[in-house]
Amino acid sequence: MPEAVYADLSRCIACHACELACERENESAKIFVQVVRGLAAVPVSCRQCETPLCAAVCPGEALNYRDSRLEYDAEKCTGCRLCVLACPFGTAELRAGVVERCDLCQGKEIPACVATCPSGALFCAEAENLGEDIRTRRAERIKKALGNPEPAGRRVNR
Amino acid sequence: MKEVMIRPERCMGCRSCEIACAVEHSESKDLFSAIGESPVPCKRIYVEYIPDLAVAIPITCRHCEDAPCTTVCPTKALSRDEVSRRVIHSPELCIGCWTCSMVCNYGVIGRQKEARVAMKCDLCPDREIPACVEACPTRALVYAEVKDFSGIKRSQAALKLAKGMQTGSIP
Amino acid sequence: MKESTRTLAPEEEKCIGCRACTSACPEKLITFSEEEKLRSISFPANCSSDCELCALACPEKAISFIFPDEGEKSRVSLESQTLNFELVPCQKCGTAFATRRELEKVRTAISEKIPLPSTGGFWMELCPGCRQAAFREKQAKTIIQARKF
Amino acid sequence: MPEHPVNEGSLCPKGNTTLEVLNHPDRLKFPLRKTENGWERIEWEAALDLAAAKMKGSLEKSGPDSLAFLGSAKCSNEENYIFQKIARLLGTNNVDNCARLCHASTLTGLGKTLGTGAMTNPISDLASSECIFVIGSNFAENHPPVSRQVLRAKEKGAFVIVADPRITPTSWLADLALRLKPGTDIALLNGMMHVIVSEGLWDRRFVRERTRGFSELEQNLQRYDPETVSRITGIPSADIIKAARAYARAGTAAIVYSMGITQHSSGTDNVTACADLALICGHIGEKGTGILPLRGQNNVQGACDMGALAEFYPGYGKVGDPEAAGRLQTLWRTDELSEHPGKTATEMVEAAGKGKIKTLYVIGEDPVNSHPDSSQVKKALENLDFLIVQDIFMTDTAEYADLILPAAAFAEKEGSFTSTERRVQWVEPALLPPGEARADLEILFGLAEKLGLDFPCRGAGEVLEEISVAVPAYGGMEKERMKKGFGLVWPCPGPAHPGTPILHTESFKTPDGFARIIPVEHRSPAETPGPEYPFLLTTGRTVLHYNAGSMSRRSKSLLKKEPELYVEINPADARTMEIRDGNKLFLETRRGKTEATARLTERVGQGVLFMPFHFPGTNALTAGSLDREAKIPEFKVSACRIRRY
Repeated sequence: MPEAVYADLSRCIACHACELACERENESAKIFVQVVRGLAAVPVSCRQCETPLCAAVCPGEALNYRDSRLEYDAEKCTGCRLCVLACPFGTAELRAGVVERCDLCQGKEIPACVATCPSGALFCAEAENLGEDIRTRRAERIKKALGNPEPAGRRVNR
Repeated sequence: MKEVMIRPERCMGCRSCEIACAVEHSESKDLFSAIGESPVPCKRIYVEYIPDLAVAIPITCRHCEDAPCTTVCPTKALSRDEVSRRVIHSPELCIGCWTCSMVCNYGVIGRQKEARVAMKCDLCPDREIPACVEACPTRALVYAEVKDFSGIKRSQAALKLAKGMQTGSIP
Repeated sequence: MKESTRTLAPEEEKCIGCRACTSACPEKLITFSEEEKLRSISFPANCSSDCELCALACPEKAISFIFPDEGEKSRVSLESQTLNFELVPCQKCGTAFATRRELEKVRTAISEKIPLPSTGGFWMELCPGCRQAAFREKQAKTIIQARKF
Repeated sequence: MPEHPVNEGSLCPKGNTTLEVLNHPDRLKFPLRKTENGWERIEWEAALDLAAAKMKGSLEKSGPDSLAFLGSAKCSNEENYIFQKIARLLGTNNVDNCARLCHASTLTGLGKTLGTGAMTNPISDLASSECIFVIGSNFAENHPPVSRQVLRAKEKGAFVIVADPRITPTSWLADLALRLKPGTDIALLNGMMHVIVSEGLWDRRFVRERTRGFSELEQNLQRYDPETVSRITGIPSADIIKAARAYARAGTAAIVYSMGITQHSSGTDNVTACADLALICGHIGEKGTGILPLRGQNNVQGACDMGALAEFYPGYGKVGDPEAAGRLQTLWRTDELSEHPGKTATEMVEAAGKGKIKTLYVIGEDPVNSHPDSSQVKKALENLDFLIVQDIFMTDTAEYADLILPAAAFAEKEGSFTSTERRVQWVEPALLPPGEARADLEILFGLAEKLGLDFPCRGAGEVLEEISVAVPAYGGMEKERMKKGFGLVWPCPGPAHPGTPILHTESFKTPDGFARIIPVEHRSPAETPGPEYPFLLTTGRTVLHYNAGSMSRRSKSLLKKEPELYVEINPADARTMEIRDGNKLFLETRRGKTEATARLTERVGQGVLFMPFHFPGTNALTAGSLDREAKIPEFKVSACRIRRY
């Protein structure tokens, strides 16, 4: 099942812990947080696309989409940088002739960025289940709006 | 534009809308043949059951005016149809990056397993009334313009008030 | 085949200026330089080693070798060859980030996968950094709306 | 560790780069003595002899009060306990720690109202609050894992109010953001209480059965109607009313505050006002309620509990109280303890400047950068006869030292630490200290021996046993017990006691068990902007650095992201002064001047400047005006002028 790191933007607090955790585990950060107009922070990392455009342009078959996973073979990579130019999100980088992108910390139970996120904004999930939480929360809110308003003060009559 | 409006107080959680939706988006458009189809037909409306409150509420695409999903889609696979004002999805342009799903405020963008692309309510372009609305036994789903829907609610409120005046007690 | 010299023949029409060959060459004989709006790649006239790494790395198969004894002396150039490529500036920050040909190549390859409009995706005109920023800006839009203080 | 009750396995950026700091080549590895030709490496034995000789020298020549001890809230409980024990056995109460600079007003403010100057509820309790009122705290940047609990509460529908002069990532999480003028917290709190009392939203039963002093408060509040308060604070009166109603009506509501409340010349009063608000609404003593002052270092709470304070013995027995002194005298087998309170951290520096203090022993502190008015601090340090600095890095303060003792960092020694929520946890060494660096405890015991003090060198575990006798709240703290789970929460008076996560459930720790509601008045900060110094400068933290920065400024990856001192300025102000983003600015207050890079942002309001205090320079500007009771300096408000460089 394809998984990716997603962010609940309403929770991100721009602390950069994910970047530093990634740097610690993978030498260079592959997730990038920035504050937009002083009002919101958005972490951006590889989206683990299911029709990866980076692989579509790879001439040497170094990037391959197999079994719901993008595989990278550094041996076959020629460093032509076409993948970097194809990525709509600007999250693939070529450093010292090697394509660097988030590989979800292979070999670890959960990616370092997700494990470290203090506010719980980052989560690793399968695309199918993405909407579930949000739908439940919506439903709960609608239900609350429907119900009787809560009493105006719990202790007025004490 | 007409939208699928929800009257959650009427929903009894029978999930008829979900089934009707999946069947409508199948090859055969028939429940019994649809079950065996590949790709498996998928629903685009979701009845959310809240165990703590013991209620069910259907949630479906609101076709937002300023839809976040269309803003973030890099390939314009999700876009607003200028004529019908619906938020439509073109699977051939979808690269499966799931950013739309991440930013959707209702969580109603699903994944089509076999094609590995996004999937969402299209308001049944081949039908006059969307399948879910037609299938709803309690009329919890209404296919109407926003202003008409408000009209329906107003008349209901008026009716309640009128009844109360007759019996002398306010409900 | 042990040849002492052979000539490198890059084909200007095919080459897109991606620099794969520059990093592939074990002896760093192929070099590149960038000026404001121009990327130049210099190929040596001759190279003595018998590897073919540059030719293998080339995504466009634009490099071939000519051996003098093959009787094609007319095509042999004895001087080093420099190819120039126009660089495209990022629409947002203005940094020249790729050659026009590279982008064309990417556009074509993507179009085979998904039917993009002829202009390509919006991101084609932006450098990777600005793509990230643009993407971020779009994602943040709804959150910012909710946070107007 | 995902199962840890506080952070649930998450780490903030500083935590993620700890190894970079611990393994830094700049770590101090050998004892150093200052000579005419610079630093000279000496043996431990010689270093301790020298320190002891100098201390004895001052003691004999100028009396015990010419010695001063500045402890560290980054050191363990055991180390702080032995540190203050050495000071007190030498006959002085001149022992203090950096809590003086961050949460001294919490001790006094909450002490006189609730009886205990500590966080009333654990952090995880926030998740079950229905309303969270955050004032003067930017926990999203300073205590990132706290935001996890606040978000959890929000998910359940909690209403979050954030009062802060700046728009911070904490305000992003708010349902209602109150942007008040710096230094007007009491006006806001009184204004909210005015609304609560006049609308009858206060908890009559709680006030009647558990508190004293409501009628005085009621009278005092009359002047603070929303319109007046709105004029003082700059917050629309409708928002004040909204906040008051939300807080009072919620079933459970918590107040979270930090240095935005405490670091004022009215710090104690600010804290008192917070306590009053919680008390009249009865939001105390239950899960999801309470007052949560968030501390800034790993062991601020512990250092205070251990009595590394000028006016308190271990366990908060007041200096001068014969009963408290008597208990210690029996335990320490001594018959002399100084009866008059010692000098606080800020007063020590002042006294050093006047020549009253001859020898200063500083552990893990950097007063040159962390105290207000740096130039005065530097002068004072130069004026000392002998300065001993025990640290892990060559700090700006260490440059003034005569003797430097290299210490082990937290991961290289064992001991117990008390977190902000009173959770005492045992730490085992994971790494070896670099070079000849030693654990602080070992150094202190070595020094005590040289000083001829009568206590044998022991392990941290044995010191903890003594602490459990000296500090009643630590009575049941045992090394093995703490290691089993995730520590114990004090008060834990006996070995079978499970610990007390929530304080004040039945009665308050005051002599009669009733909480005190104490009315307080709004006062203007000691310094307000005027024609000469038109801007109001406030200071604080950023997410990427830690306190005076001696550690975090040594992490390459942190420094890459936040390399230098900057000052935030509102774009409208910048426009009139023709300042652009990235310009070098020249800042000047009545005390000093410094340079910083301009950062144009709407995060600060007009007329307000913000600077982080992690870089040398910021505290050259700040004022030394102190709170009367807590002696905490007013870091948060200074009048300032700027010009382009």
